[in-house]
Amino acid sequence: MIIREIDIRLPSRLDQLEPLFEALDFFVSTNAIPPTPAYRLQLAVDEFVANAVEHGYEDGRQGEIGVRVRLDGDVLELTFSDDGAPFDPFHAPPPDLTGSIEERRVGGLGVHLVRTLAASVAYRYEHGRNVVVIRLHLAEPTG
Amino acid sequence: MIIREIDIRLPSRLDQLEPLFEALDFFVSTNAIPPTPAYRLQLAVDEFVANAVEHGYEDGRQGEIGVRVRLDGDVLELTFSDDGAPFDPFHAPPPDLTGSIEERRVGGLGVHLVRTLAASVAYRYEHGRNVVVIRLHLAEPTG
Amino acid sequence: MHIDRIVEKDVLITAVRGRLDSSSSPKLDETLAVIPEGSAAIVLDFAELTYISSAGLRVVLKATKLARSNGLQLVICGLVPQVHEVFDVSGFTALIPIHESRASALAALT
Amino acid sequence: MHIDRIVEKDVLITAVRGRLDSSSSPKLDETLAVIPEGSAAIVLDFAELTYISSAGLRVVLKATKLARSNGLQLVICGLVPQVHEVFDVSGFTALIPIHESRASALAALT
Ligand SMILES: Nc1ncnc2c1ncn2[C@@H]1O[C@H](COP(=O)(O)OP(=O)(O)O)[C@@H](O)[C@H]1O
Ligand SMILES: Nc1ncnc2c1ncn2[C@@H]1O[C@H](COP(=O)(O)OP(=O)(O)O)[C@@H](O)[C@H]1O
Repeated sequence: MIIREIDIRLPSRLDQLEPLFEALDFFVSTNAIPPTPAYRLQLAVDEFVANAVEHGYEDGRQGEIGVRVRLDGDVLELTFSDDGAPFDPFHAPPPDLTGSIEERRVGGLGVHLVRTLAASVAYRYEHGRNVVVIRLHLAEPTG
Repeated sequence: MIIREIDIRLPSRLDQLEPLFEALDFFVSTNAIPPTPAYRLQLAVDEFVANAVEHGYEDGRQGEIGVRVRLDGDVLELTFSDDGAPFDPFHAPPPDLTGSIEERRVGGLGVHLVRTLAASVAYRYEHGRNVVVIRLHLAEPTG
Repeated sequence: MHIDRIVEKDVLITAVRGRLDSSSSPKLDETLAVIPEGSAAIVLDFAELTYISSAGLRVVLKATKLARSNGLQLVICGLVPQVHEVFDVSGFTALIPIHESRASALAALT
Repeated sequence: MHIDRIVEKDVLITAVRGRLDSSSSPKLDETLAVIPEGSAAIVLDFAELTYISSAGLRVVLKATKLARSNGLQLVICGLVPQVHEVFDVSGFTALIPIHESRASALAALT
């Protein structure tokens, strides 16, 4: 048996991360997702949901965030959506990772991590929602 | 947090009912589905998946069964699909429930139970699959 | 599912706990196929039955037919609301006497 | 997440178990803000760290900056493969010495 898809909605609050991770753990263990893509899945959810909660609703509104995970053969497709302020996370250039400890800016790594570890990323604004689609490979492409 | 949708695929074997029910229990408890619709959900899954496994693959093929549950406001929508022999479960007349104990036929109640307890039922054959859609009310309609 | 059999005077009580579905009902079917010599009536105590599917109803109907054909009364007691609904919808409540509790079932049989 | 602090000679070891994410990293941040008098070097033992997000990396970078500005060396040991990958991708492995085990970290510091 596999769970092909799970589609979750949550209010834009950080205390929702715990039940969210419980549901994703259930998905991961039922589908026997290997450790590396399971880690990347968690990381992507962590970074994008936390960003939406922390930066998307500066007006103090309570928003609604969507997290959809779909298993499609060898690919895990994550779709994040939120009704916060329009923001394309892939527009800004990647952070500067060179330079000494003293020169490194603290922060600004979340989007970079996920983008680098994903097979593909995409952003669109649709029906008043930010929609981010991230695809992860289940198996490391060889070669 | 709510799980809006969970979409499951399983091989056509009865030993798959246990993990299937575990996943549905997770859906039910996360979404705090009340006892009566939770019971009807279980019953529908039980009857339709068991029927597909027991009657749908008389040729001995291993089939693939789909179970999708979607929470849509006040409605729980279940979609069952299988690639077994085409069969419309709602075509046959309902069983005769009158008559004495001696006259009652043993069996033939599964489809009747689900049809009676559902808000609506529908069948279609599509892309080589039987598709049954069952809608359950979360709250008992008053009056 | 867990099955307990108790004999009280000449009444055979079968108490079932848990889920009665396609995977567990064959076990109850076997148990109910045997009616010990000297039994005058049968009580199915379903107070702790949390779930029954059509596979379970089939076993109940078979047992009821068997009891009747042996000249015994069979009654049921203690249905939780959702199980009661399934009995209603399948027309069983019109065929088999349903009691609130084991005590009231036993009282009605004597 | 669970934090243990051990002092071995003049090396301050901070061992972190569990998940280091946005909800748990403030606690590590507080712990690492205090460097006891007399410490000569700092080891972050992450052998039992199963998960780190950018919030955790932020705390690690802050602690490294603090150590350097106090003239102390800070090294890390025991990264599981997935955590190691996150360190690689964020460029941290080029900035902070990473050791296989606590023993090799301590050996390198003395
Ligand atoms: N959903 C969002 N809405 C508005 N701004 C965002 C959103 N997500 C990220 N940002 C902006 O992009 C920056 C970089 O995000 P990120 O790479 O996750 O790093 P961090 O959150 O650690 O600063 C954030 O500091 C924030 O200014
Ligand atoms: N998926 C299916 N494919 C073929 N035949 C089916 C299927 N589902 C049900 N049937 C037929 O419909 C009958 C009635 O089904 P049901 O109401 O569930 O009662 P039961 O399975 O207890 O006989 C079955 O006996 C079987 O002949």
